[in-house]
Amino acid sequence: MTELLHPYDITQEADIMQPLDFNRRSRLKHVDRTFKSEIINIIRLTEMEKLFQVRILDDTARERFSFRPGQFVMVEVPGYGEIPISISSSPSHKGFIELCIRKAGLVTTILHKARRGAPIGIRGPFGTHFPIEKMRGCNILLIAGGLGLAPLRAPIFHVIENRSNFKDVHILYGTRQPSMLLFNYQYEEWDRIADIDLKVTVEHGDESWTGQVGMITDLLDEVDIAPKETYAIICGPPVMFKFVCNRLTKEGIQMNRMFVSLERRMHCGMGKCCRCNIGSTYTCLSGPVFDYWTVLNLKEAI
Amino acid sequence: MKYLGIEPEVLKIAVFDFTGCEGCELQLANKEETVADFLKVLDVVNFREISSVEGDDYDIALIEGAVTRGDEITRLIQIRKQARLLVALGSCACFGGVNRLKNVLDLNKVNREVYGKDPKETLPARAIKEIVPVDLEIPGCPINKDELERIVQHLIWDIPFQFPVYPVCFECKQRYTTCIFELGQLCLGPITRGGCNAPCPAGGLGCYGCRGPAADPNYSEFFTIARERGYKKKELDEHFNFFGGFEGVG
Amino acid sequence: MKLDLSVDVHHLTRVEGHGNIMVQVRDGKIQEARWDVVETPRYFEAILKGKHYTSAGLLTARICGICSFGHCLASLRATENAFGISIPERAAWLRLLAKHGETLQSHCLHLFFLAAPDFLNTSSVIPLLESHPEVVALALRLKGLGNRLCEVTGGRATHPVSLQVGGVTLMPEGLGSLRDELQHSLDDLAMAVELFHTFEIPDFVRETEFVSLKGENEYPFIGGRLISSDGVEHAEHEYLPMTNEYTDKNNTSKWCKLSRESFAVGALARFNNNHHLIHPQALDIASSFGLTPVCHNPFMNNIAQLVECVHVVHDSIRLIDKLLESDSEPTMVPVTPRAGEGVGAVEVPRGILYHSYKYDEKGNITKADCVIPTTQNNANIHYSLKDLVEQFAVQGMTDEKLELLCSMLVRAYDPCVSCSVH
Amino acid sequence: MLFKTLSKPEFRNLVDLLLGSTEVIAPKQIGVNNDGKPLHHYLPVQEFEEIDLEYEITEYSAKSYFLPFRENLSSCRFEDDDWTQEIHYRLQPRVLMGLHSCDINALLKLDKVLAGDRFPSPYFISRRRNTFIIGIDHYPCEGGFCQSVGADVVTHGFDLYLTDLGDRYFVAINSDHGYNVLMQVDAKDTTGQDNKDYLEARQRIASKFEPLNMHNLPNLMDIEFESEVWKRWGKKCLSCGSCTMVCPTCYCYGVDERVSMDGREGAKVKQLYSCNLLDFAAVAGGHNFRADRETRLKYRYYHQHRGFMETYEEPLCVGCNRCGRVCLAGINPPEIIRDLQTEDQV
Ligand SMILES: Cc1cc2nc3c(=O)[nH]c(=O)nc-3n(C[C@H](O)[C@H](O)[C@H](O)COP(=O)(O)OP(=O)(O)OC[C@H]3O[C@@H](n4cnc5c(N)ncnc54)[C@H](O)[C@@H]3O)c2cc1C
Ligand code: SF4
Ligand code: SF4
Ligand code: SF4
Repeated sequence: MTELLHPYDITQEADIMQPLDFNRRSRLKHVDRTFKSEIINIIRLTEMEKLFQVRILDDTARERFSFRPGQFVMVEVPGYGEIPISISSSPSHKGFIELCIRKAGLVTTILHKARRGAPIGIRGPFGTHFPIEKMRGCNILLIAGGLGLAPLRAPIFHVIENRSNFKDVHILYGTRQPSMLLFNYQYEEWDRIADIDLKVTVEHGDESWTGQVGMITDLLDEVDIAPKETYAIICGPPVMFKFVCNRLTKEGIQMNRMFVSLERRMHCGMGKCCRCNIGSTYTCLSGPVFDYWTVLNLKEAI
Repeated sequence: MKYLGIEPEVLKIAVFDFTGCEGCELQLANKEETVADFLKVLDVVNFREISSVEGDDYDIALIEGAVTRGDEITRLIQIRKQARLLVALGSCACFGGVNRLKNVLDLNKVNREVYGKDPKETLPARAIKEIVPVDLEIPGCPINKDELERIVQHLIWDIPFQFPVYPVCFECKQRYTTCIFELGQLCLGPITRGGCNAPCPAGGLGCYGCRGPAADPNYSEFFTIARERGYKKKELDEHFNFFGGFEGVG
Repeated sequence: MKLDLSVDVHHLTRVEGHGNIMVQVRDGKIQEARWDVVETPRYFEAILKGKHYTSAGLLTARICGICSFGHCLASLRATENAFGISIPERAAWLRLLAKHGETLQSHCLHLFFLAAPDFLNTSSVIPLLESHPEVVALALRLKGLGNRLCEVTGGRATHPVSLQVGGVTLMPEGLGSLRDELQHSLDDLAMAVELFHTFEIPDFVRETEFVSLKGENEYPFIGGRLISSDGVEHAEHEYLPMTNEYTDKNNTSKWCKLSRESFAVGALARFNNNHHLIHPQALDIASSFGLTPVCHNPFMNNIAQLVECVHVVHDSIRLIDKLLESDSEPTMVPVTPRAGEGVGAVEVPRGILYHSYKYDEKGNITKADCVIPTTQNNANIHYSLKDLVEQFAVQGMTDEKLELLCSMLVRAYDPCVSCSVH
Repeated sequence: MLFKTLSKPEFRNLVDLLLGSTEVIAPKQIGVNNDGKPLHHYLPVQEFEEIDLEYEITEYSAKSYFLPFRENLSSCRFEDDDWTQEIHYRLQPRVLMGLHSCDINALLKLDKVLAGDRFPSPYFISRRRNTFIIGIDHYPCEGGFCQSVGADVVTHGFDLYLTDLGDRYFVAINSDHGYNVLMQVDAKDTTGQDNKDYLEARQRIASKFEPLNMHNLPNLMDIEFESEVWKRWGKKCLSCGSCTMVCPTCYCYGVDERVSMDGREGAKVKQLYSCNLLDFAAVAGGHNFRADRETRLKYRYYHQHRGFMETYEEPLCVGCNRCGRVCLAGINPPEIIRDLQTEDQV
């Protein structure tokens, strides 16, 4: 009996054989293929957070890999799981990326155990980015709460590297306690060298804390805002950006000039698993960076 | 076996049996395809059912069975002192299991009925957590070996393990099983914690809830469903009380 | 001549459940030689009262994790006899196949995991993973096959779900490949036979009465008449005069007797009483070990188990062939409860098991009684321990050696202690 | 589209040919329920007799042959503290026959998500392209509302599509594959009578539908976002996910990974999940974006009838009402939609 039907071998399709490039989405078909990467360095930031420097092992793939500030990658610990993590390093930096990861559950705990040299997997980059080019010539307010500083580091680096393109730049950062402050070794550099106005506050101080104590919105009181030429990037827990965005709206900043990065559960990063849907908007495709107007129009977003 | 640059620790483990059928312990030696590898990642220092070694130097104690006698309480307290992590293994250890069914009876009378002039010491059956604090509960009658394997892998790496929050129905559907209600029988699947892979409905038996309640079970709707289908209190109670995981429901 | 020996085993290891051995020999005289069961009682018979017939099989399966299928089958049979139901032929084959799976699984567990370490001078099967990996692999293959037979027929390996009053609810899948596996396992069994030939079985004889089901045309497993090697014979429902349970103040398990102070059940009893019905190949293997009826060496129970493994594998192949031919026939009959009494006698791995229930017209149990093989064996274990000490407690015997020998004797019965205290 | 007719005996020959050469999945009766109603599943069949094309509806949709409940996305081999990733796609061809229009339309909708231009899924595409689909016309099934969501007819998405004309089938051919396969047997050109009979048969089917008012549903869903309707129905939901499992279009999933006991192999396993399950939108740290049954139930309807509509201008639902049938709590789209339509009308 002759075969009536013949196998169709998807692996023979031209676009599946091309090198991976997650930013050229329309052609990508090896969607679950990861870039094997090496943890080249681990920096302990706080009790709960570590900064991982990760390098894609394959030379061509590393060369091709590029991202924009605000995008995230799916980090895989094979056999244990895969999680979305924002890229926390400079977009212009080619050799490796940095990921700031809080120990929160299964995958993050095992990542926190990993040693230098450990091979992990990276897929991406995924998602939308902060439209930093549009902010040229304007003031920028970067407002972060807690771990929210991690995704803001990419735009901060971009600003530093292109400092002359922007007017006044403010970083407002708040955490619960002084021990939870991330990247405090860089504050000097941002403040003095890059001429960025950095303001830090904690909700509860301790004996050694000499800085401000209070909510992040308090820091806004100290900033002169020129609403017509200011963009804001806000990242932190949902309650925080609700307060901050309301406040900024009152100050007169247009809603579509405020950008927030939303957190949702994600299992694919590619608009398939639906776990990140808000209503029916995929946070991984249309986000995680949204302007505030869009967020207000998404039912269930906040 | 090294991974991520770390050599995982070998777990020093001890297995103890209290009042129960030892079926959960038996699962440790079941799933023959992997049992050799399973035992290799463990340093079994005490496991009376299969080994004559009786060590006291363990970190993890797996407790099978319920507590139904005074000497068991003493033994349990002793084990709790030694164990870094105390795990209740199976429905008897987690909820009291079928042993709990006797608690509604007059134990003196029962004792005379069964043992005549030589009555034996017995207490109302209790779950392990009613005597000492328990760090991890693995329900099931018997426990699901696949799940246990995963838990052990998580213990080796000291990473949190999350039981499914969904009820049995979910896995039942993933096996293409025809709903037991459709066949005219009662099933606790809609309110029982999944993770067993629904063997009972697949075998033509309504779930008796051996794994206890799912996260956020919808009892009121369940009772509505049962009532609409004509199930009487006795029948419901017999299901709910069977493994002790639904104490107070019904 | 002064000979003092003392053995005090608290919670004997490598048996199912909790039991103690206590031996005291002073000046060559036995002061004490005891086997005491101290397992916690669970009062299953009392719990069963008032339960619906649909729960009985499930509940009694929980008497024992190792022979849950046997309990379930005895329970179903008791209920079906009470209701006057006879199950379809195909269901009976499936149940017997399940029974065979359990026999294979349980015997292999006992032979390799519980008994073999004594013969190989180790504490458990775990060191054998390193020292004798091929033995462990062999054991796991055979035991796994037993478990798969259970899964296919009962829905899972422990605590069956699809064996129900009226028949069997599951359509077995993958019988064809199981048949192949069974065929291959005969080679494994041949290896196991070779292995056991290298073991030194203690030479100890004690005249014993053996009780089992009486095979008519087949080696018996489910239902039938009851016989003893001393010539007593009863119908299935007359199990009470066959068991004569009584309580002992040191034991949470009851004891039993028939024509003598004690009797034995189990693989050896089945073989002794029904050797003419066992598969010829199994019989050959038996004689290669010098196991010929009527054998009175309790240590030979191990060999009888091995012989039964061979038998059940052959018989499973036969059953699968029948099942494959009859795959469209029904496996369930409708069940209408009625008031009545019924007894189910089933040969489980450790011997004959009886369940007896009385039902009201709604199908709720009003009275239940379960007589467990190990309950029937306990007195015999106790008395053979005495005889063993008597025969072996001679000059040069150390406490350790005697302890090992006593433990091996108890293990040879493959006692299911938690079962016996149900 | 090309049309042919096939006599019943020739049809049988065709099926026998297919059975002889590839795996064939077809509706098969697996038993009866408590009320004596036959139960059908799409199952692999070996013989023509096992196939029951007269079935009303299958309990489960055909989606699991494209989106299996569990699927290995990739496997991993561990060695010397390093790993290699391997990915395999299902490449064997198979025939899926007896699909009703709703199931075929469901596949077309899934195509939009999974084979569309944004991250096309090779797992899905590979299964899709390797499946030869034979559809069949039928009378509306009880409780179904496929016509109201425009899923009662299909114009593509299949290889062959049959309409029963008594002694013969009217066959629509939608692919060269379909044509080639049909040419293996004696298919006849259609006559004027065939066309007439076909149109009449379609007419008969069309006349049997009871319309459900879907008017303005997307906007209505926004307006009724806080409606009591959701509270009423939400209270009943058991959060068991049965509805999404049997649904032909639900495609949400979760991924988790596992390692073999010897630590040598790992697998990344995709398991179809359900937005009705408690932790669907829960994130680390304990926050759950949809912690209530009500919001989860609402979300499912929202995604089906508003969200998908917004993106693709059609609802995700095909009106088979399998979810309504399977739900023990009796939650079903027609009643919910009716309730939404009437909630604010006095
Ligand atoms: C776009 C985006 C960017 C993120 N960036 C960072 C970052 O830079 N640094 C950081 O520490 N964390 C970040 N997170 C959160 C991080 O993804 C979660 O902490 C992480 O998934 C927890 O995984 P776990 O396995 O440790 O926890 P578990 O609770 O064990 O999670 C198990 C699974 O749930 C899912 N999950 C749980 N929580 C989340 C969550 N919050 N978001 C998405 N999926 C989740 C994952 O799929 C994970 O595999 C980000 C989340 C998103 C959506
Ligand atoms: S059989 Fe039980 S577990 Fe399965 S779907 Fe029905 S109610 Fe749920
Ligand atoms: S289906 Fe129910 S009774 Fe059966 S194993 Fe699962 S939780 Fe236990
Ligand atoms: S709608 Fe029904 S089937 Fe769906 S999750 Fe809720 S109770 Fe389960």
